[in-house]
Amino acid sequence: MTLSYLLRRIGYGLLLMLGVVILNFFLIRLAPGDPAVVIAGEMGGATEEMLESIREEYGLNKPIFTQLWIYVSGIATGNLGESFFFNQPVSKLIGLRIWPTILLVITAQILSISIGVFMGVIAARKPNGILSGIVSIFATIGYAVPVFWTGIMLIILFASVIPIFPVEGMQSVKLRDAGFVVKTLDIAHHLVLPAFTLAIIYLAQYARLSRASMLEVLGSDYIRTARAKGASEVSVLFKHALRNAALPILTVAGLQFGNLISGALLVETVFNWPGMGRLAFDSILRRDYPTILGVLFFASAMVVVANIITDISYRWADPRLRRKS
Amino acid sequence: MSPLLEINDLAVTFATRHGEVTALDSVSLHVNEGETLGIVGESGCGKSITALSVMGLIPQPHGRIRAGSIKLAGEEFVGATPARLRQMRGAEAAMIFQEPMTSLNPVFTVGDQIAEAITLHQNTSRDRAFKDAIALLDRVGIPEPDKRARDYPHQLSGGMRQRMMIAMAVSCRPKLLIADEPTTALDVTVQAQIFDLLNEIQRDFGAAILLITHDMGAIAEMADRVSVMYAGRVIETATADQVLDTPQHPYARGLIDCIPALGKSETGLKEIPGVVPPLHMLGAGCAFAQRCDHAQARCLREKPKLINHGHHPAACHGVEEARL
Amino acid sequence: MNDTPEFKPESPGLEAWRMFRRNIPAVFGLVLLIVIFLATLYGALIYNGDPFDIVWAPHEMPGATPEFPLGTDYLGRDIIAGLLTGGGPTLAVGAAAAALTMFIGISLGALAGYYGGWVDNLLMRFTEFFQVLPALLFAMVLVTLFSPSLWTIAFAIGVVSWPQTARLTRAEFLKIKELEYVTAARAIGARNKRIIWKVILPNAAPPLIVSATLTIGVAILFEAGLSFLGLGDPNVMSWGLMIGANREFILEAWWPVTFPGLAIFLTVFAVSLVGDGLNDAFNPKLRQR
Amino acid sequence: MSVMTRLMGAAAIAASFTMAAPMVHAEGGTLVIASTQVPRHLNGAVQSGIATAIPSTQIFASPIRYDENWEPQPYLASSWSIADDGMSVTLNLVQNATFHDGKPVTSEDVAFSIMTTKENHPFKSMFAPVETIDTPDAHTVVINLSKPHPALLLALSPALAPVLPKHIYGDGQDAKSHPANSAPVGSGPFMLEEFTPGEAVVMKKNPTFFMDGRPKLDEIIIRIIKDPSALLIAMENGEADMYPFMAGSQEIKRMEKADNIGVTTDGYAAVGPLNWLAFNMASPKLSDVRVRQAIAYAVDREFITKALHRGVSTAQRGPIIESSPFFDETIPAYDVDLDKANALMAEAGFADGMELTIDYIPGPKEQQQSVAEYMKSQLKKIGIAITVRAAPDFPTWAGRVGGHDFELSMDVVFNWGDPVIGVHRTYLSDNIKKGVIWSNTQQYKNAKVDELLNAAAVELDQGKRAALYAEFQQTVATDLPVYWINALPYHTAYDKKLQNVPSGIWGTMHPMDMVEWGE
Repeated sequence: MTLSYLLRRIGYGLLLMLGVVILNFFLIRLAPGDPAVVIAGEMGGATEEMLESIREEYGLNKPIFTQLWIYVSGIATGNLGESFFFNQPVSKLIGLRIWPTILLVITAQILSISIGVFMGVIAARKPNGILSGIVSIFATIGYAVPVFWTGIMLIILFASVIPIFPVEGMQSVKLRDAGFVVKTLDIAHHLVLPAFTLAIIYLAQYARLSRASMLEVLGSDYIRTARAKGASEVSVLFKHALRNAALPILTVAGLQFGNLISGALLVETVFNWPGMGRLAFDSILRRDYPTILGVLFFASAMVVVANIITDISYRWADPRLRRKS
Repeated sequence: MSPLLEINDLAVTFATRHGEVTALDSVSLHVNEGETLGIVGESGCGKSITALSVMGLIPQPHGRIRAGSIKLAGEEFVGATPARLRQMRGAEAAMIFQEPMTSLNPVFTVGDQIAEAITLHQNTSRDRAFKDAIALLDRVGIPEPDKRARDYPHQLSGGMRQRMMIAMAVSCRPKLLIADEPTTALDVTVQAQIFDLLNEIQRDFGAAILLITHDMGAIAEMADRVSVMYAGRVIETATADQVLDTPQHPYARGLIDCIPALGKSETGLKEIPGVVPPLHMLGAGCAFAQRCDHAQARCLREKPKLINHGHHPAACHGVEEARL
Repeated sequence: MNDTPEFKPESPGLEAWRMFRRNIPAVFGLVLLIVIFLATLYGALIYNGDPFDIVWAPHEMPGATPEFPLGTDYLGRDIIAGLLTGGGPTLAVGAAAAALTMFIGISLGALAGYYGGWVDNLLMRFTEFFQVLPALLFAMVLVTLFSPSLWTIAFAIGVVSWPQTARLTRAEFLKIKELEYVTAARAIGARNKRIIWKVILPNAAPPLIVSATLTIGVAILFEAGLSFLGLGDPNVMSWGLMIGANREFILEAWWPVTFPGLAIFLTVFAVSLVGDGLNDAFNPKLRQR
Repeated sequence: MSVMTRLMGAAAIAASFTMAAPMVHAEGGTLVIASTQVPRHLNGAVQSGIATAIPSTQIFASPIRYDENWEPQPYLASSWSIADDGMSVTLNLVQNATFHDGKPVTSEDVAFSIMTTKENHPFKSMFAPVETIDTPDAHTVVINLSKPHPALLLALSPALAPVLPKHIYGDGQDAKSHPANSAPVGSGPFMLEEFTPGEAVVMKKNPTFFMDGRPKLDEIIIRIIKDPSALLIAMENGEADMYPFMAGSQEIKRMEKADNIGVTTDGYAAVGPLNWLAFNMASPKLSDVRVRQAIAYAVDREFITKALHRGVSTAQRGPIIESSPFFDETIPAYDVDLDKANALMAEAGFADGMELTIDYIPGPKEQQQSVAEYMKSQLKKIGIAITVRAAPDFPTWAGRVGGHDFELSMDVVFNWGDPVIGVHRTYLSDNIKKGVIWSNTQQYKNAKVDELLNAAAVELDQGKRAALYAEFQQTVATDLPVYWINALPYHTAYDKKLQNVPSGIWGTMHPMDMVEWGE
């Protein structure tokens, strides 16, 4: 039952991905300008014959549906084409960049959920208290601050005023031959500012959401039951209430994932984080269409996977859904 | 012998956007060991607030106990520390709520929820507590208890859920069991089963029961003594037989007329006209005066006191003046 | 004690406005928004100055020259002139994008919610499809394709942000179409088009108004993000453009980046305070909690 | 909360490691070069530009290298001779050079490389006269020319003529997109260890390098940091040791202030980076030389170099970089003169002014956008209303200018050592090629200029060649297809502990086999 659900869900996800591929393929072919000229420009200028050979090389002179077919069938075999700019398989480029992005996004997600939910729960205890007010204000502020600006402000702060965190990159090059532990710590050290910057927006949203969700749950009968049993306040808040309040949070966490990737794009650009977002940004500036397509494909795939995971964990977290369907 | 539960002059107020309103006004009642006291009244009359006051669960931060005393087994609980209250809850007094569906946590299994009640007050392992929970489920008449213990509340029927609530409430053998409209959400045949179960439990465990209901029928079936409440006050109190046979207060009489009796058709059922006035709109006089056929000038001016006017205590000027 | 709503039935709009008025943060937000709006509308006229003009030495500190209280940027352009003129496009794009978002979202959501069945199924699959695409990335591609101008930016933002509105509208329609007055309207022979636009939509308005307000905030942030990445319209001064253009000099000069960022923040902050206020005003029950 | 604490702890530990890191330089050591430029790949034979040239010159050796005095020095060729008629050049290769995969470097490889470069490199004039190449034995290369080619030796420099292994590139695949471009095997002082596109190039010492005792360093890492302020921070805290091609005045001034960092302008002699304002001469408004001259008289070079660039850049009056021996001092300078400019505008029939657009290559703001914005406010004074057409990205700009869809455009064009390589391309009338950037996009046609340049290309006598170029400079300075503004103020910032910081004519586009860490 669950397996068939999972298979159906995955099948649907694949269908969505196919749609993404086709849409983007056509969108990008709409682009003005001849990619061959772009490639030639990047090489430092070119002659007509060179342009012709570039077109030949990249299959740009084939009919558009042939190009689409080549692209889609290529994806089925894991081949996303070659980057115009780097002259390398797009899958390889993305393979190098996807892990930093996943690391950043997941860390930010964990940070924002854990801190945000904690704040929300504390605020929900006294809905009219000072703490609750602070959380509300903080949530509105967090939502309103442009993420790239937060990043820049943090760079100004940490670059010169209190230089305790690195403000760019993911790794210290001079530690590239160091041991695993040192390397891991080094990456964690570099991760602090970008992850925190990205987390702030969502942290605020989770705080607000979990406050509202907790307030609703705390007013429910089963919380009174738990209290009547003699459960302690901590147990009431974090065991009885949070388990239930977590359900809407989980839904939102799944929906937020796409936004988180968008945010990561800006954060990666600000902090020179070597992820997919920056690859996308650079590729757009270079009109490196195969790479843009590839990044969109992978980013969408990440959202699809995140949605599937959310669905499954939702079913796991809410027993009422478990044996239905 | 002093009563198990003794409430004296209890006053509870709530802060609302209409200002501070009095939810309970000098409520006094007592429950003796092993007996069943029924509190009866329409919704909004203060029955549930009385029960929650005993449990120390008046909704925070709006509600507060203004005055009075609540003694359980001789110990004063008004002003007790939160820790002491927590210790008492579930162990010395336990509560059964009216909506078994919403009163059970949907994300934990039945067995876990009962086991939690046990581990909160007894020094046992989780496994042990879970086994005890299964035994309790068996005791309250749930078939296949070891299987049901692993179910979630939504997988049980309404009656089963209420049985489970009862199992959870008695898991620590409390001396006082508060049942807040335990059968309202259930259909009639199941209601009778639950009352039977409560009676059995009382017999076996020797617990006193504080039964809260709006249904005089339930009182007739369960209660030894009755306190009738209206608008935050006790307006009549006596043994169940006395109240049922010779109700003094016009409101109590009205309630009794509502009992569906065998042979009476549904349409013949009487209703008390009007509604309970909102608490913030109570005037100086008798709260029932607006709905009372016998109300007169004095009733609008002066609150009647709960005094024995011959038969048993009732708060009514009409009874006092023997016009009824 | 003296207000007894039971005896004074008011129109829901008036009631909401009364609730809103009592919400101090929301009123603060509204006032702030009006101030920002007036400043961007008339400020540039009064202050007078082309934000692209080089008027002074580059990177003059704020306060160092009385003529340019907020200093100058890397080209020696007046920051205040930039802030005052840059707000207009930012707000215009935000509003246009929000309008497009609402238009697409409400249309699709209403159709899906009202007709249900295969229409709903189809439209919801379509919505999900758009939700899978990371919005900023997709918007970047769109803007690059159609070359950056204020309208393509607004278009791109609108195209990527409607799914949430569509879902909200659909949910409202699903709820409202079962209500008695809709059945009544149908009973007197109202046509579908009329029921959708004249009967259900007005009743679904409160959450949609709140959502529209918040969408403006999101759209402003979006525009700022795109401009920051260099995908804004380079010939129109906007707050995002100011941040993006001055970004590489942050170690030398913090002010050309800080002030426009603050302006964006204050605007979105004001918009969301108003949005929250509206939300509370339309849902008095929530406010009680 | 505990997550936070743990993170802070980890950060502190990592920080202490980072602090300790610079101590690693001892024997050999690592050199970290920071760059804002992204190399497409690492093969300079098919790709022009700084980004590829820096790693390419480390990985690939070339026949000849140049010192700081423009003197050719032996490299893969231990000696060379030019035939008296200038129609052939013979290279004698060293015996002991091997590629990183162990195969010997032979004359076949050199011949193959030059022909591949001729065919694929965008600088067509570089090897255009090369007809055939003979390889009489494994270590002798004879380059046969169709006409004398004085720029040939310079074209055999590491930056322009990397020697590719024929056994890898000769497999029939197109050299422009050969997979080995990203994983090259050369015979230079360093071998590729890792290439992360857009991020880093890691190169390790070549232990079998044919020059004894070289290279000194163990490792060179090129790190790409596109954000200049992040790059400066990396320099300041020792995350990077060298920052070549630094052109921003703020950057230069900031680096000069740092205690442990040295800054030099040495090493850019051959680059010849000109910042100019190009005119589209096909535009009816700009086809009149008086309009172009009016614009030249209106613009104040002094203001641009002194105020906008804060004195770090130098004025550039003509098509050949002023530091080149071929530069002619006497060409007209067009010192600012608004009255004259207005008079010229009136003469040309534009007394009422005109409207023009200006494009600029997306690049260093101070050199491009700032100057374009300055033009806008300055040209207003002679009645020209300028619209600045910013391009969000390089392809957009290249598309406009390459497609001749522009009026005025700011651009940076390099001389690349010899005028034949870097100068001729933008003035020869037969190099007007629509769609091709850095061709004669101004569409300048002057038969006399064509004649002068073609003569200079084959003139072996240095003095006669200089005279030809002097006349060329006088002519174009009068015709003004381009208004030259300034030389890009390229600087190199480096850790003061570094020895032998590249200072030759090609700077860091040259093997860094002598660079080492000192005390």
